[in-house]
Amino acid sequence: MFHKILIANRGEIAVRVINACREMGIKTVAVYSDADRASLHVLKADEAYHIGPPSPLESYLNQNKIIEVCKRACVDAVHPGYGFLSENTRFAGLLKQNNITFIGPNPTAIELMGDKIGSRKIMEKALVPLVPGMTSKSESLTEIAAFAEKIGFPVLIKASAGGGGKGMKIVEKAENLKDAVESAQREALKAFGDDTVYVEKLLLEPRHIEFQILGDKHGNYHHLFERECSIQRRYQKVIEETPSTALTPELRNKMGEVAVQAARSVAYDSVGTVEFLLDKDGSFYFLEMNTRIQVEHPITEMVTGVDLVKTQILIAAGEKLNLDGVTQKGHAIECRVYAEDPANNFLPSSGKILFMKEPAGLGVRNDCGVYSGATVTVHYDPILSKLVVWGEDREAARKKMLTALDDYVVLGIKTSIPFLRDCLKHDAFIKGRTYTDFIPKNMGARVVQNKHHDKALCAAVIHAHAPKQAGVKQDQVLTPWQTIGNWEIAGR
Amino acid sequence: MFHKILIANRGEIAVRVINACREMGIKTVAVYSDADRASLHVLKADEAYHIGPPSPLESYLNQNKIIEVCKRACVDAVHPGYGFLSENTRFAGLLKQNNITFIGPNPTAIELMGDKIGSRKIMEKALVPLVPGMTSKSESLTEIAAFAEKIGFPVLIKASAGGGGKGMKIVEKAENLKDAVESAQREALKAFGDDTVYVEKLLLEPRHIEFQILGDKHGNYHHLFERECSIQRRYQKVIEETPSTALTPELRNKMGEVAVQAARSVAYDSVGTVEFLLDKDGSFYFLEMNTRIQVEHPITEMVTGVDLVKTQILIAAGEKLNLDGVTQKGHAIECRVYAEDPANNFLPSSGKILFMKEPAGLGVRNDCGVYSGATVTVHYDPILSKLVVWGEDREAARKKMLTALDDYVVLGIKTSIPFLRDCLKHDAFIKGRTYTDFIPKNMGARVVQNKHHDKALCAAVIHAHAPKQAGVKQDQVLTPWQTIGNWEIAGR
Amino acid sequence: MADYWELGDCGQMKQYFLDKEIEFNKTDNGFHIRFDDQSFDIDVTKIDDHTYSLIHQGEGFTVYAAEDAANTYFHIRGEIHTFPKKTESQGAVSIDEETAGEQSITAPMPGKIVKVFVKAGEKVIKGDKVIIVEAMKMEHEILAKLDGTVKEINIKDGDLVDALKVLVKIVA
Amino acid sequence: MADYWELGDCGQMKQYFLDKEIEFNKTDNGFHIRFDDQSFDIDVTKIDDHTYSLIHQGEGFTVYAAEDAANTYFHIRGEIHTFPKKTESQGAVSIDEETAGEQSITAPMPGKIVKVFVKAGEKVIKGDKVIIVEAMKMEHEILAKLDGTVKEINIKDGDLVDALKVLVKIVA
Repeated sequence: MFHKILIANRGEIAVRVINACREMGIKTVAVYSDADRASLHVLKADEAYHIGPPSPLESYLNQNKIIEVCKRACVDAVHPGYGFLSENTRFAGLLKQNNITFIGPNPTAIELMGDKIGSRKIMEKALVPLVPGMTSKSESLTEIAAFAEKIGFPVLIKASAGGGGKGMKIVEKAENLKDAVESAQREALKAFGDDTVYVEKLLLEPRHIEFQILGDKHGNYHHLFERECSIQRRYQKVIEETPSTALTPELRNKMGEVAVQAARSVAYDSVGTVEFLLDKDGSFYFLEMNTRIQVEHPITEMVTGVDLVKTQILIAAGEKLNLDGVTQKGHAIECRVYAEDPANNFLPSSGKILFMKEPAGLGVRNDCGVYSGATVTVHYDPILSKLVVWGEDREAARKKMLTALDDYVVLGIKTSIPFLRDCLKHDAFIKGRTYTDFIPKNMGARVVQNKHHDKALCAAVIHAHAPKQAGVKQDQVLTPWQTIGNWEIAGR
Repeated sequence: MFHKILIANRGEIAVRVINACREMGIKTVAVYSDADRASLHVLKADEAYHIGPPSPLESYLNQNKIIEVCKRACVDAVHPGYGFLSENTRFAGLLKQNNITFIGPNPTAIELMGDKIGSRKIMEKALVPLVPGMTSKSESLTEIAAFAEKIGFPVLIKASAGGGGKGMKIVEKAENLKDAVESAQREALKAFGDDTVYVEKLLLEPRHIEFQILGDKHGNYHHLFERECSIQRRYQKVIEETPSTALTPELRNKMGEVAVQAARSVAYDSVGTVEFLLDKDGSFYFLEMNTRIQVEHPITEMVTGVDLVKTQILIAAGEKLNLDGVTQKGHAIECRVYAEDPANNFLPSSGKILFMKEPAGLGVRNDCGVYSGATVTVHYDPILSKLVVWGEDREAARKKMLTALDDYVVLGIKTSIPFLRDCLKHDAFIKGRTYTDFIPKNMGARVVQNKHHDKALCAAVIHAHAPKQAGVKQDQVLTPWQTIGNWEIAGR
Repeated sequence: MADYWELGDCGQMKQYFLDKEIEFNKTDNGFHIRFDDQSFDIDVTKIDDHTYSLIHQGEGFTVYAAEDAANTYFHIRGEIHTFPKKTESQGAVSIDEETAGEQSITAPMPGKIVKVFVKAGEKVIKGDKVIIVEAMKMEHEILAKLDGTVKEINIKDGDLVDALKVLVKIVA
Repeated sequence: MADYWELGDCGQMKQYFLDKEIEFNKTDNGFHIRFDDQSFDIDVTKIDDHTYSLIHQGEGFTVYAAEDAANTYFHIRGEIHTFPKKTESQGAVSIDEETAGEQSITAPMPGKIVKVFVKAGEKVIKGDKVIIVEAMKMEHEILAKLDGTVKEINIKDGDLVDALKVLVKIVA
């Protein structure tokens, strides 16, 4: 087993990996940019090293610098988290040269699957159904335009190296193609260091269903059931759940088998995700395979009891998978809490979290990368945390999530919490009518309804005039005001 | 289903019940004494009413006052938690007179089982094996002494109305009997309002194994497996786990059947616990039955996925139990975090919690009754919280608990956290050699070993001279000291 | 936060706040507050710098509070209430100020200017792309809201900008 | 907290603390601290009033700190370190002070006196029960630690007492 692992990432996923390592008795090494000296992953790790300026290219994507820290701290493995270097074969190669284990699949699998166009070809060979789209690289806009014309608008521009909605654009008509391609290329270059994009047919009202797959270095392959991630905004997942309301046991088995087949076809030897689009008629299409731990992995952990990060580390250390008899139990939902303003077109919201209080309790888990008093900078992903709940059934989980969202206090920056609550309360969600157009269709005319405005006004008066010191003395009938000398009469 | 429930309790169990109600869409009413205006259960409830001075007899045990609040707030049910009025048939009767549901079993079951001497008789009839002990009430010391002499010292004095170690005393020899009986009577009177005590033979090196049982109002009975609670200090449970390392599947089935039989013999219609002593030879003896939700109920919830508090409420509302197919999965451990000083004979530690930070994460749950800044008074039970973890197996759970205990920060008052950590690290715990003498046998000569004294000294220097304001500006290379004007040179 | 304060009879106070006249006085265990013909007798305990426990006619409200230079924020039962602090120079903070025949485009959030599509003096038509701003790895397009002429450009490609800085001004 | 402070050369400071001579000076991003022939160059960030992040030669320590009138408390990697503050009147706080031939019984915690077994002037033998104190529903017996005579009794049955109050004094 590994002695010390460097986590080449930041935010909630770095904290998640650090916690798993600690429970396994493995020492952890954090790296941080100038903007992250006070970030939670630095506070949680056994060791922490500075790696450069805030810009990701100069810090979290700076491979040489990270390798240098690996050597200095004598780590025997690196966990890349998701994003950043998690699907970078050059980095995996550099680590190998230095006898350091990359905690992820073999480089060939990453390369085959990381290339979204190439992976479509492999799936085609394996007779996995595909959404009509390009299967060849093309750098010319003319070729892209010709293909789009052939399959018919609307089409989707996607980054070949992509994931997480970055570099994705819907194009409704031919004249918008050029701008969309250029914008997708810019985003892709910045996010993945590769501006290759391709075109796919856009399905109408599909569901996004993905399967958690696992392979080890001994030829064993498993899947741990599905996650439904249909609720998206601009191709960014917002709410995920498992099991999906749309799968029968038969369809689940069938899709699971195809997912395992996809993993086997590239000799996959880590945790990974095979994404499908599910049409209303029950037909499903391979979308892409993500060769890393996925943002939404916690919901699978909640219903199966399998710790995916620990398992990923064990696989990398050469251990055999043993997942026989693992079943789905109950229902889990994840809400991604972003630093953004749902009342103002979801603009990112940066700044200091003046006060924060996380929900907790039976079946409530908040995978969080920030804390009360932390500063959210503009440099990185706007995800603050992933609020995850488990309930004995879907309705119990939904109610638990609503209670947890009510208990989640974030003051100072805007977050998606009020928006998430409205999504979960919507009749379409309650009924399981969750298609990828859920948000534009149901949440477009969302109006914030605050019921406690009177109490808020009272609170404002009280806050302005409350005594400066909190707390009451034990054994004393409470008269907190007796300590007030005089009030501020002037405005403040 | 109920519309509004009053919780006739305080601390972590009141918070636990409030959370369950909120998730079920039931309004909650808290009651509080003068000492508890700022307590967590008051902050969590939808409504809160003052019921009297700090002394439990004048507040949380003041039945008339609580009934008065029930009527004023128009509640349709009362959840009594554990302790206080949870096994009080007079209170259950008063509620019934007012058409308010008591969330617990029928009064006959409480009465039969609440009377520890009477319940032994019932079990004797049902052919459940019993530890040799008194089966008749006796108020005379002479009779108690005669019986003790008959079964032979050492003996155990127990409160007939008791539970939780209150009013329990070991007596090694005849001359100590009188003082022990008197002390037990005083404690019993204060804790339960009833000073009846009885005598039992003291087994050597037994395990405490209890079974979670459930009955509904339709004649259905189930058990949800065992909890091992052998690790005790002065008959107060300290660490609980499930499954027990001592049970084979056969023995588990056999004990479970006896537990269900015990429940059936009193037509039990709520959640409850049947406690056994398990001898090293595999024979087991009925100890007592607790007719309420048990402090350590969370570990059963963690391995079965059944929310016992919600189930208890559903049963009280007349719903049918449906627990077929529920299995034990993984391993759960609970540590009771008490406000006490393990380095100084476990003396209670009251005062202000200057700073607190709760552990969290995958499989970690802290059922907590306090918060950072709260004041722990001398009036009530010293339990601060119950730290509960779930792991795929016992060793995973043990390591997770150790990590969680390390992350649990409580400054200002003393807690049992360092002691709990040492228990979990002890070879006897690791090997599952957990008998009721675990603490006196293994933890007697415990010495606190702090490894980071040098860092603490550095921290003291830094704390005395750090800038008053926290936080760093975004995008700025960190030079937190540039804001310091001058240091305090004088002692503080 | 307050517009102004005045002492009323019997130790009461009056405050004009968000155009409401609010009267209040302290009681033994809290506050008595009146506005809009409503009256609140609130039992108050301050839990810590950010937390208050209010009880009003039995109903409990745990209120979380925080403030920065611009606003005071309250969290009550899952709701967020933000009260802007009035400053001397401006009214409420606005993201994209439009007056008759003029559009001042401000940065909607701190970020980086990816591309400026217009030049000073250039004519634009409503719906034309003006600039793209990037923050947290996502791009945001800002469009012209009126037909007009570009009057001011205060940034160029690659600039880092603060929120509320005026980037471009367009006049009809 | 400090015994005394003095300024050394080059802006350095010296502090005598727990009988150790501690030298320290601030650096660009933290502190340089020396004691017992050890030297620490620590990168420090204050996270909030109760939290510091220290990095020493790559090793990270998140330190939680709090203080009351009697002590400063630190939590470091699961360990609690308590440093008593010296006051003028007394040295370290002690629970049960014994000097040669004398036992001053102080209340071990705030609580209630359940029973006093002795009277002033009475002879006691080592191991005799002196009083029972109750707190948080549990009783605690306090025994005589020496043979002697009861000199002082400052409480009676039913009294509520604070921690550290001298309850009974026994002399040999």
